[in-house]
Amino acid sequence: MKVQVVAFGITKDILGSRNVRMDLAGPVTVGEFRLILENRFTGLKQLKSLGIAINDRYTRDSMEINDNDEIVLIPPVSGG
Amino acid sequence: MKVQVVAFGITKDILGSRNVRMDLAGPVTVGEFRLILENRFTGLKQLKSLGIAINDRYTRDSMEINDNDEIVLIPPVSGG
Amino acid sequence: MDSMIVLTYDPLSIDLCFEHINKKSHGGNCIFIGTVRNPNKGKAIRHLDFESHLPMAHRELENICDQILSNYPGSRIYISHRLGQVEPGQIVVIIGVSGAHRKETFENCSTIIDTLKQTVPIWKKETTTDGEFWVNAFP
Amino acid sequence: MDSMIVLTYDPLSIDLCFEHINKKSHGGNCIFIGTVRNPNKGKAIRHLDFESHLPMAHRELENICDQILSNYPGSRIYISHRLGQVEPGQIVVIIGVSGAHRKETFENCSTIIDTLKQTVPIWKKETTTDGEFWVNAFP
Repeated sequence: MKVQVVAFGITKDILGSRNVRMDLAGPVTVGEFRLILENRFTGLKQLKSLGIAINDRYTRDSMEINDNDEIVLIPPVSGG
Repeated sequence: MKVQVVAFGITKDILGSRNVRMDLAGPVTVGEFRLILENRFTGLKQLKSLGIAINDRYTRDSMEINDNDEIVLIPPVSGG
Repeated sequence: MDSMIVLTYDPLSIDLCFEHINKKSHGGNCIFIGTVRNPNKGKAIRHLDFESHLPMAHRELENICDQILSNYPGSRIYISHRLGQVEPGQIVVIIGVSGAHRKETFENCSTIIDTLKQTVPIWKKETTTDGEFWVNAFP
Repeated sequence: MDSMIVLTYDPLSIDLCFEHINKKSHGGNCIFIGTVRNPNKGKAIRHLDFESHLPMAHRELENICDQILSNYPGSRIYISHRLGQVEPGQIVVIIGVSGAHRKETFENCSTIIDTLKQTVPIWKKETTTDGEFWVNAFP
């Protein structure tokens, strides 16, 4: 299963790129995906929070990720 | 004793003029002056309030009016 | 100069307000703009006329500014009020406050317009399709 | 159109904000303007950089507007946020709200900027004399 990860703010610096293509083995929930990501990019563990949106919608950790989903990483926002 | 009365807002309409020169017999307090004024210009009695300033300072009713004072009539304000 | 007060027969300028209050050490700027509403309370407004006793109005507005500057030193304040005839949609009053923290700029801006309406010797006459009325004169 | 949202790399305009919110049936207009503060929390700021995930930011800002418009029908709302590099003293954000009653314009304007800071996917990087820092990223 292939997904496209889009990283904003500090997560772009941690991943080293705005867009990262990842292969996931079998069905994965958002919560499981966050752990996979934090193991590969350990800097993510230090963030105050890390929201994950799929296809531009906020998610819950129990949601399933599907093939070809676009996964957006949302570190703590700081607009204004 | 002569005083200059300066009327703003609706009090100008009631007095018929911005500036009215008045002769007062003997020493008069602000409170007494208000009664004199309301008897001469009865429309003043209907106002929600009527502040009186002397030489551009707000007054209390017990204050004495002096010869040549400039007396400013302050009907309810409505700026903004 | 931390506060500026403008009472004028000319159109008011939001840009001048922002120019006065914007300060590099401040992040927050709150501006209130009051315009001539039409209709107002069911009446069709042709125009408003404002008059003021200028020396007392200036002094009262300075008092309002001093009060806020003593509680929030370093704030910048701009107060302007239009005089004479003002048409529907035009600006009557602009109040601008800047400060280090945005909460206080909202509060101070709101306090200034509330106090201005209650204490500053400015009077408004409404000309409506029914005639002329001094606002707030009667109980 | 009762609400307008502008996310742009160009300088923001207070005049455009007022033009959008000013309405003859409204007397009160509250505008909040956030600028780049320097120094900020003791650090000398060279500039800020803002980035946003635009589709989600637009949707989140529309939600904020819809929420207010459902409680205060007929209000007008203007929200603009600068993206890219912004220098000290320049405008980062403009929030404008007009309505029939001034109290509600202050409250709604304040609510919008509070909510924007908490929920809208916009990120700010500070470039100071000590280096670059993503604001608010760490506990």
